Amino acid sequence: NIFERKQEARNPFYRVVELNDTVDDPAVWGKNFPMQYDLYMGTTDMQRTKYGGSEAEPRTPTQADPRSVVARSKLEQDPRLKTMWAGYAFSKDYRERRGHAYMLADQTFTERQQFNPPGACLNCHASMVTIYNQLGNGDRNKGFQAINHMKYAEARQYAKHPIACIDCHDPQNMQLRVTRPAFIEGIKTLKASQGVADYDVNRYATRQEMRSYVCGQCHVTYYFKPPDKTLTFPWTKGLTVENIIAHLDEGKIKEWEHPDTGAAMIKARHPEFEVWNMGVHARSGVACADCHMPYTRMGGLKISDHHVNSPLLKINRSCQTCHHFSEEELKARAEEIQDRFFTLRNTALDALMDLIGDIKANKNKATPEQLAKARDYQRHGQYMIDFIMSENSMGFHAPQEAERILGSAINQCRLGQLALHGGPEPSHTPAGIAEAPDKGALAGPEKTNH
Amino acid sequence: NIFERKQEARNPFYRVVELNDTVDDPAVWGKNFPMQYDLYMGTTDMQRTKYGGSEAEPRTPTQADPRSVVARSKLEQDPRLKTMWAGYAFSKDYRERRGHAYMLADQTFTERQQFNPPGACLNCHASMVTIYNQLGNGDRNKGFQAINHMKYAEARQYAKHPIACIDCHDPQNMQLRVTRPAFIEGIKTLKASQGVADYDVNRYATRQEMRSYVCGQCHVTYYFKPPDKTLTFPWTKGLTVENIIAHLDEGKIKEWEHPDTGAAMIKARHPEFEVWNMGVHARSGVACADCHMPYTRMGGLKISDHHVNSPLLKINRSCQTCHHFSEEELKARAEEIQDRFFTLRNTALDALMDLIGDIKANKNKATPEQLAKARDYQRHGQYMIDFIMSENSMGFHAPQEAERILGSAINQCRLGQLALHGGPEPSHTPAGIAEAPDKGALAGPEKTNH
Amino acid sequence: MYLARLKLVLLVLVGTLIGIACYAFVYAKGYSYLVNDPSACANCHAMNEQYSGWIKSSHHSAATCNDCHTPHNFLGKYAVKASNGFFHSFYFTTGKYPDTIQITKFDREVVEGACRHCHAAITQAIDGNNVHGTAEGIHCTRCHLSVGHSESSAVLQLPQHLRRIHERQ
Ligand code: HEC
Ligand code: HEC
Ligand code: HEC
Ligand code: HEC
Ligand code: HEC
Ligand code: HEC
Ligand code: HEC
Ligand code: HEC
Ligand code: HEC
Ligand code: HEC
Ligand code: HEC
Ligand code: HEC
Ligand code: HEC
Ligand code: HEC
Ligand SMILES: [Ca+2]
Ligand SMILES: [Ca+2]
Repeated sequence: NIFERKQEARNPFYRVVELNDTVDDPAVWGKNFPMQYDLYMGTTDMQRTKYGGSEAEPRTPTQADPRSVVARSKLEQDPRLKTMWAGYAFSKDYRERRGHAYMLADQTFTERQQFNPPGACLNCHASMVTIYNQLGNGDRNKGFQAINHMKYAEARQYAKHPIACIDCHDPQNMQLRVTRPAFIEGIKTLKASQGVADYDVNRYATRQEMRSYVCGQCHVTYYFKPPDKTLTFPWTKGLTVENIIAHLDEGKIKEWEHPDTGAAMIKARHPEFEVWNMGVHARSGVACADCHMPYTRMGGLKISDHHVNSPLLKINRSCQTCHHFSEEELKARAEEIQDRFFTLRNTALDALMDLIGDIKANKNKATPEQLAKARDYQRHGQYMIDFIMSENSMGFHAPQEAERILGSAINQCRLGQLALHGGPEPSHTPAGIAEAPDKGALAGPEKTNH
Repeated sequence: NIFERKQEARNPFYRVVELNDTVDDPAVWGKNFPMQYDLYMGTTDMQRTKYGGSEAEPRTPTQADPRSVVARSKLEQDPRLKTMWAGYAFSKDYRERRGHAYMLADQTFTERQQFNPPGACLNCHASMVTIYNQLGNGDRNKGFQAINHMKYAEARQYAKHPIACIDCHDPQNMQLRVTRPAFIEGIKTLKASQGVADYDVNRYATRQEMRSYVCGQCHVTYYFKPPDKTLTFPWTKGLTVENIIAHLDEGKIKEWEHPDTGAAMIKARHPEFEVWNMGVHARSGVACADCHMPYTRMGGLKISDHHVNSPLLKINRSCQTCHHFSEEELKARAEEIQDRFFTLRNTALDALMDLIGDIKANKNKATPEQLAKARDYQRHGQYMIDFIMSENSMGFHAPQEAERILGSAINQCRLGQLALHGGPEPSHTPAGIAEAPDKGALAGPEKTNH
Repeated sequence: MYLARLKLVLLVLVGTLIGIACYAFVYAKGYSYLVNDPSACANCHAMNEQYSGWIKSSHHSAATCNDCHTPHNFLGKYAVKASNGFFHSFYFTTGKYPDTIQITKFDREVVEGACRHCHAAITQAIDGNNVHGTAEGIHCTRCHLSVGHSESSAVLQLPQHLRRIHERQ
């Protein structure tokens, strides 16, 4: 159509170097796109906000771990997390996330490595396109399978860069693309659950959707599906925490046994994509990139800020494009939402600590039935808290849904205790009093009239 | 300022009749402002929305109650409410609110009258200005005291109209004014708690604030302060539910004893103003009137829609003046928030039913200490649920805060049960883990720095 | 019998449609005379909000109503006039229009085209690759809704009395 022809005409492509799917070094891509490259390199910066950003913690490098700076330990900030994840890798070492530049090093040197994780870990911490092609002889899916089956140490040898241009862009025309088989499969099963068959994200997604999907390749919760540890997104029933728990229960997934309680546990991880989906921003078609990669003027052009970090560190270009309130006011709004979340999050963690302590104390006194019930409540209540707590916006991405999840989790934890102490069967809202519909549907641009 | 001059211009003043503080009949004011009068008369309409609006329920008039149409009974819709308020007037008769035109009749004929309420009730259900002046010989405050001390039946004889023009407007210049001593006093104590001394609402409030304050005279929670049953708004510590409970506890307020449990109870009532204050709309300076009385074109003029009702019945004039989304989409957004609230509200009511049942069942088995604890949890947990449930927007006015309140209430109810069944002392978030600051501060325009 | 009535109804329907269409055509012609004279748009008090907003807008000295509201390629010009013409004539024939006027989907695309027509230079980098989804790629107005008229934000078209307190600091 006319418009696209216009585009070709004015596409500012200084082909200094020829790019293709064998070029993984961002520095080479940077020759064609020096501004984006400079910004991308900025993700090494560390500056904190009230709940986010990143704080540099100096450490003395060792043979085993050469890092001279790390992010703050979440475990030291809130010791309750150690009890929550007792017996699991996360109780050893769990830090605040920081810039993309660190993803490969932080994964390589985390003390969680002592639990020798699978090669599947690498999918979200390294530039993978060339690795997939190499291991699968051009077939990315084959390469993906190969990585999943390796041990981490073995897989790690192939990794040269953290996420790079090639992981988000098509070298031919720079358009966004999804390169991670786990997301391609995950969004397919999700769409299927909504009645859309054979969804091919790289073919059908709108440009605006791609501005979030590229992030959704990693900023999601996941598990390694037995028997072959395939990296999997549990989206077959939808994206709400209830949908995801249902999926994991159906698969009888057990990631570890809680030593204090004997409960069969599951672990949630950074579901930014899922939670963002439940918020009014997603519903209004506001993409991850709109806030985390806002446009910035450079020379005579506006380009996307490839220094991906907290939007509260660039409110004027992020929030203020859409919200005409002062920077202070917008920061205050975000923090009010986060404070409100943080309060109930603490109440929920207290309830969880009480449940774990209670089961531990009554292991021998309580009947097997009572214990079974209490453990079930822990499995589910803890997952809900974990889900919304390991989501990294401190409630901002979906303020109301975040509190709803905590409220429901608190109920679970306390019911678990009641089961141990011979409390009565919990009652249920009488039929006839309408139930609110499921929120599993994927929100986003297509839902709005923009 | 510009805007007000615009208003004047837009509202040519045809002085057909002379207005002053002795003219309470809206029909007379209507001679000067026929359009506002016609709209005002429209509050007799009854049309429902998913959770709001009003549904007309036909009934056969009786000698005692001549009403041929009433609003739906909330007690019949959700029988749990009868258990919640057992022993109190609200368990007898509690219906959905409807248009302003019905306020006087609905109060006169509610079965709650069997508990012979005080004259203080009248303050929010009738046109009071002339009554205050008459009983106080021109001193409204005196008149207010007089009404408070009467029995309802006696006070009722003075009432001729439901809320009328004179209650919100100054007859000289039609500017908004606060006429209710209870609000004048309430907002004064609130501002004092924020360090603002001697706040006189009619002198210092901005015009935009008045567009909410006139509503805040009635759409607030209240209690009749002993010994003389003065109508009082419990705002001395702030507007959050925690602030209000603290106020009532300090005053050792006990409105009734719950027959099933023996707990000393307090009742929350329609805190639309308090809850609206916790939401982002208030924070953005959006007033009650902006949504419930949006401008509407009549003839060549833009006037305020005096047919006060659910904004979801006039989305184009209300929401779309600010939000560029389709009517369907905006309705869907409001309902998504309401559905999410309704789900957790049901979980909370279940928890409360369990607590009440549990105390009742263990009255004789449990120790006095256990019972005392459990009753305290009921007093507080139930008040929180009551507060956010008797707020009439089904969570819309402050979506995140509404869920936070429910989450915290669920915790209280379950802890009450645990106290009965010998559960351990609840643990508390370790010091050092930052606490979120109190939210008592009055939000709204002045909080935002414009 | 029933069929007969149905036919009648259909005939009437078609009749009115043609009527409106013709009216729209005529109106569209008239409409084109208004081009580039904003005060002409403001002849209608229905357009007052936008007109007074435009006076204060960043584009007052840059673009007139029709620079944004009629397409910049020949093809579309005809269509949009018919469309606007329809709405405008619809207004004249019925006298009814919403209290808060909403732009039509079609005219929103027209506006999008207008932005790009003038801002090709600065947006070429971000607008270069639009293979995904709709041809026009991302909507400028998602972030710059208020450039034409009013100081309100992308998200909001705040009414006058709120705009004053909501200006960007
Ligand atoms: C409307 C704006 C907005 C959108 C859209 C948005 N975010 Fe955020 N995000 C924020 C804010 C605000 C924070 C909190 C930052 C802070 O506390 O400093 C945040 C926090 C985060 C963090 C933690 C950042 C840190 O400083 O450690 C991550 C990771 C994140 N978002 C990823 C995403 C992803 C992935 C998406 C899309 C699926 C997304 N965000 C969509 C505004 C947004
Ligand atoms: C290949 C996987 C991957 C993709 C794709 C990805 N991220 Fe990340 N992201 C990470 C990892 C891993 C970290 C944590 C790095 C660390 O802590 O060492 C991270 C960290 C972040 C942070 C925290 C930065 C800080 O300063 O604390 C933000 C914000 C973020 N990502 C947003 C996004 C957005 C927005 C997108 C899409 C435009 C995106 N990410 C795409 C894996 C990814
Ligand atoms: C589906 C994508 C994905 C997979 C698979 C994944 N990560 Fe991450 N990882 C992320 C994202 C996104 C972040 C940043 C958000 C956060 O820190 O919560 C992150 C952060 C981290 C961090 C820094 C913060 C922290 O937790 O201390 C470490 C270390 C880490 N991952 C290790 C691992 C290990 C080990 C594995 C395999 C067992 C793994 N990751 C698998 C996406 C992934
Ligand atoms: C985490 C994902 C991610 C990575 C990694 C990434 N980009 Fe981008 N890039 C984006 C997004 C999102 C956009 C916006 C695309 C759109 O709106 O269609 C973008 C846009 C661009 C554009 C179009 C112009 C603009 O700025 O909007 C260029 C050129 C570009 N990136 C170059 C690069 C280069 C060079 C690198 C490596 C140094 C890189 N990108 C790495 C996500 C990424
Ligand atoms: C591209 C547009 C866009 C950007 C960028 C954006 N927002 Fe929004 N924001 C919206 C829309 C649309 C809504 C929905 C309400 C509405 O229609 O006004 C919204 C709603 C909100 C709300 C109320 C809803 C809620 O979740 O509580 C807050 C608070 C908010 N935004 C803050 C922010 C902050 C802080 C940032 C930057 C980190 C930001 N927004 C970035 C468009 C945006
Ligand atoms: C941003 C718009 C907005 C603002 C501001 C607002 N409301 Fe509402 N209000 C609503 C919506 C939406 C509902 C839900 C109506 C429904 O469910 O049909 C509602 C419901 C109500 C109801 C119940 C109406 C019914 O249909 O039964 C009352 C009473 C009410 N609001 C009073 C107030 C008061 C008093 C204020 C100011 C203190 C206020 N509202 C501020 C939008 C608003
Ligand atoms: C004098 C007290 C008083 C004032 C002042 C007042 N209200 Fe009301 N309002 C009531 C009462 C009482 C009812 C319930 C009437 C009934 O159910 O019979 C009510 C009902 C309503 C309803 C429900 C209507 C429906 O259709 O269900 C809305 C909405 C409402 N008020 C909004 C407002 C707004 C907005 C303002 C300020 C502009 C306001 N009220 C001022 C006492 C008041
Ligand atoms: C501070 C103001 C205020 C006072 C005092 C007050 N009301 Fe109301 N009343 C309202 C408002 C506002 C509504 C509409 C909102 C609602 O229904 O929750 C209402 C609604 C009602 C309704 C209709 C809905 C229902 O509850 O069935 C009745 C009946 C009623 N009040 C009776 C009374 C009685 C009896 C008293 C005295 C014991 C009283 N009111 C005191 C403000 C007040
Ligand atoms: C529940 C409170 C309330 C009642 C009762 C009420 N009004 Fe109003 N009225 C308002 C509010 C709020 C405004 C908007 C004022 C502003 O924006 O400053 C208003 C505005 C007006 C205006 C200014 C022009 C306009 O429409 O904005 C006139 C004239 C008016 N009212 C007349 C009346 C008449 C006549 C009656 C009785 C039939 C009446 N009002 C009853 C609340 C009320
Ligand atoms: C006078 C302006 C105005 C009116 C009228 C208005 N809003 Fe808003 N709305 C806002 C502002 C300002 C925000 C805060 C976010 C932002 O800055 O865009 C907001 C936020 C929202 C949000 C997201 C925040 C939240 O609470 O979840 C929703 C949903 C929303 N509005 C729906 C509505 C609906 C439905 C109506 C009509 C009943 C309405 N609004 C009427 C100005 C308005
Ligand atoms: C004779 C009165 C009148 C004149 C002159 C007029 N308009 Fe309008 N316009 C209206 C009315 C009435 C509506 C609302 C129609 C509806 O939404 O039903 C409207 C709607 C619109 C819309 C939104 C609906 C749509 O079609 O997308 C646009 C855009 C618009 N006018 C632009 C203009 C421009 C540009 C001019 C001058 C070239 C102009 N108008 C001249 C009365 C007028
Ligand atoms: C007829 C040509 C023309 C059209 C059409 C046009 N612009 Fe502009 N625009 C300009 C000129 C010239 C300026 C510089 C004006 C100035 O700075 O005073 C400008 C300034 C701007 C600015 C910077 C000032 C501001 O408001 O922040 C933005 C952003 C902008 N335009 C976006 C848009 C968008 C979005 C559209 C479509 C809705 C659009 N323009 C349509 C010519 C145009
Ligand atoms: C996701 C939000 C977003 C979208 C979509 C967007 N812009 Fe912008 N635009 C911005 C931001 C943010 C800036 C300011 C960048 C800066 O100041 O560093 C900007 C700046 C501009 C400027 C320069 C303003 C000045 O002060 O000189 C123009 C012109 C402009 N945009 C036009 C457009 C056009 C045309 C489109 C559609 C093709 C568009 N924008 C799409 C966010 C957006
Ligand atoms: C710089 C570009 C620009 C100029 C100049 C401009 N408009 Fe607009 N107009 C827009 C945009 C953008 C929208 C909103 C589109 C949307 O809602 O997505 C709009 C919407 C409208 C609407 C629909 C109602 C509304 O306010 O959203 C009307 C009517 C309208 N314009 C009339 C006019 C008139 C009359 C003039 C001249 C006085 C004018 N416009 C000048 C860009 C412009
Ligand atoms: Ca961080
Ligand atoms: Ca109602």
